[in-house]
Amino acid sequence: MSSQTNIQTSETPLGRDDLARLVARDIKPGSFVNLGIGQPTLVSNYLEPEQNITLHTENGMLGMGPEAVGDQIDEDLINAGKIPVTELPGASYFHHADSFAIMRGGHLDICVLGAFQVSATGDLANWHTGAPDAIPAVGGAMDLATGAKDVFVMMTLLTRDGVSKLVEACTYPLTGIGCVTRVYTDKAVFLTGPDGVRVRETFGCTLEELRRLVPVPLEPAP
Amino acid sequence: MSSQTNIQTSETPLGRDDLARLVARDIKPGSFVNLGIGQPTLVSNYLEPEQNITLHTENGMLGMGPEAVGDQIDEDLINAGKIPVTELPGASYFHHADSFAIMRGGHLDICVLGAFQVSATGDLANWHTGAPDAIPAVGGAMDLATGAKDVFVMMTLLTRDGVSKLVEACTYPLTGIGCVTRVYTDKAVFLTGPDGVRVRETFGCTLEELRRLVPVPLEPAP
Amino acid sequence: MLNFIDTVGEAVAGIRDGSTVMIGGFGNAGQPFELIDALLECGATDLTVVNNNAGQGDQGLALLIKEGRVKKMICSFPRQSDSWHFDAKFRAGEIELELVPQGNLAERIRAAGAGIGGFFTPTGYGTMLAEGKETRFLDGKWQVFETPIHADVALIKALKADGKGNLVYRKTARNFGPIMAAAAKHTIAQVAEVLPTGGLDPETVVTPGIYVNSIVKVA
Amino acid sequence: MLNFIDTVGEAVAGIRDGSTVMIGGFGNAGQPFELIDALLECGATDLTVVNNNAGQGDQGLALLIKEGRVKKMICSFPRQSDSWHFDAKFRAGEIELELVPQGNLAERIRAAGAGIGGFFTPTGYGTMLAEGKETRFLDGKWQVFETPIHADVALIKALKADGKGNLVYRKTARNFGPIMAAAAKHTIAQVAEVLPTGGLDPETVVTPGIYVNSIVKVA
Repeated sequence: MSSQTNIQTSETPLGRDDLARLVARDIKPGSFVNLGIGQPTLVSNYLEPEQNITLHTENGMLGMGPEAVGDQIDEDLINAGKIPVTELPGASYFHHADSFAIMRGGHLDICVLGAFQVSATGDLANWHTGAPDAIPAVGGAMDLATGAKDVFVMMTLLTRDGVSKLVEACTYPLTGIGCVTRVYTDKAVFLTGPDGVRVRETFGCTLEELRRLVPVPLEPAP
Repeated sequence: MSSQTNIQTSETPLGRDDLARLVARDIKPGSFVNLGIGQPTLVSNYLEPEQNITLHTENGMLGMGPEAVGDQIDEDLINAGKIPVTELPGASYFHHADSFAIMRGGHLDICVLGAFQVSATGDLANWHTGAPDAIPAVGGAMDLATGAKDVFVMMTLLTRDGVSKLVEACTYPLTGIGCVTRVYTDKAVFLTGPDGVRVRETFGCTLEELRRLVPVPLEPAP
Repeated sequence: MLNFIDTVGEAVAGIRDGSTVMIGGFGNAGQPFELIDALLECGATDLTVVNNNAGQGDQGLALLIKEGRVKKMICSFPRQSDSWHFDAKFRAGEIELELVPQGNLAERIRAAGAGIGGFFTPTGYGTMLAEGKETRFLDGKWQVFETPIHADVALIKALKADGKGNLVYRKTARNFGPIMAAAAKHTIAQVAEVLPTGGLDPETVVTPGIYVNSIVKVA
Repeated sequence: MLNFIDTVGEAVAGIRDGSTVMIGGFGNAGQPFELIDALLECGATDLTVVNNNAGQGDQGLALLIKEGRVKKMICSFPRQSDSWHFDAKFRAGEIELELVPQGNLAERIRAAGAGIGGFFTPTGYGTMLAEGKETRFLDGKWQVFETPIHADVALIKALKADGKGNLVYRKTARNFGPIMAAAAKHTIAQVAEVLPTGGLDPETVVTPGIYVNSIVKVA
């Protein structure tokens, strides 16, 4: 078998939920994790209790539970996306400087973020389109990108116009430099770093087909 | 009456307890105060409940009460001098960085410190004799000297050898520059600052007699 | 000096035109709505406001912005689905924006309270938010020099106060309250409950009373 | 990863020669005596130790120093009436001393845990403890540049832990514990009591479990 077929693990591209399930499975037991707003939030649906994962939310909490429903809703208990959430046993609350010290001090094992673009060397662009009339808003994205031990990105590989978001160099304003270690997309999982991009697995396409979509050199992961 | 006699408020030099009583009386109601190790600790004996003074101890507490006696002694509740103390209603505990943030952030109204020397412009030397065989130990002295809104010094005016500790320029290693605002001694109360030394009151001597003891220009306080 | 004040109006009466005002809260959690409404009513203008966001919907900070009282916002996340008043002022060039990564915002506020004159952080290095800022290679990383954010006044919301002004908060409504209380010259806290001195366990106090100047109970 | 460990000996077994070890405590309050005794017994040497003091009497850190295991002390207040073991080693030139104003010590430890590469502080400006250090005029004052103190291991003492490693302390024994736990790569906490997960009120947790690696109950 050629390396192209070796690493194709699914006949079809992955849907958002399948991708979230995959990310969840890749998180080591006992990890402390921050899930960004949007698609990354789905990951929490697929974490198994046996994994003993502790979720951090930037607005001052470790031990965040699932989204609150019905009577659980408490306006004093929200996540970074301002959605009401719940508290798990063993949770703790702290103020904003202490919360960001956790992020910036390198204490989170993983953060999972959405992205506009990721470069071959792991640069991340996920906060600003750079459009002249856009009102920029950065929130905690730069702190997470720079502070977590591993930064996983979840995104569709292509824009709606069919352009790869994995790029040689980001054209959108940067969030952080060389910070992304893995990129989970509907078509493949990429490992990024100073040595370039390795493809761990592909979904619904071969490595050769993937190479035609992505404008950076791709090698299979060892 | 000449200015010399105007400001003499006591026939005799003040003892340590009378001096502590005077300092206590000068602390504004509602103040947050840190009392240094040694002579300054005596001030706490003369604070009146109506003054509503809150004492800070650098090792992580506001609302420190009097020294513990008998059954009150608790090895987890000590002051900066490692003496067992008590807790008053309305106290709070915090870690060392938070405790020094209180000191360094300019939140203490007054700290009262002992000194080896104070200069005419308020430089303080109180942590190191500079002797070549001395083992230096600084503790929180520099943080207090630099951080408190007002730094009061309590000391005898003269060394055992009869040399003034209020000097033109400190010869001992400095704790802080231009930080002392008042110097309470057995023979006089001095106000120090960028404009030189003013004498608020004298004890057991006239201003003229004081001028013969102290090698810096002295003017009565306005 | 600590004062217990009867109404939010009296509590904010001393806030002057041109002041820098920190306002606690992340989203609605910990947002001192009643104090903000009183600030709107008292008429102070030309304000620099420090908050994580730049107002949401038609309430609180959003109204202060709508009424043109805010000259400058220092925040991390102004653009939200319901930040229309800020958006309109910004596009009209009628409000200045200092956009700060949220962790830098928190750390710069903390630095002001702790007497730190400036610090280096990796956050933002190589991005447009660090343009023109001093950089230095420290601890194996490029870092950016950031300075403290001081304020004249902080408006915060806590759960309970005791007679000494000690505060405790509730869940994620704690957020910016403790660090803003320490960073401002004058801190005004609205609380749901005032306990007698000794009513809070000293081990659980989050904001020591030394950081609090005015307390007003809001039902 | 968090581990609950049965004995102090197993807890410190991984500490290697040449490590930087932070030890909590101010005077005897918060001093993890049992962990220090175990460190002495495990034989690790050539250590750099960070503690407010440099040992007192004939116990704990003082014995570690007496036995020649400490290459360097980073502390604010080495000289005490009963610091005879440190005094002897220091006068014999057998131990290195980095003397740090106590607030700089606390803030440098905090900076390490918070990912700050360095900061400016007025403390120590113009004194011999700032000699050779970079200075800068900021916020109307001359300030000195100080750098973080990182550590391989922290040995701390807390009152209670829960199943997630969250810690609470007791009175002034809290002191350096929380900031050292955050600054070290590996934090070992001795506690008087271990509660099940959920046994601590989330509002009152002082050290979140993310900062704790090993917990050993000491009777």
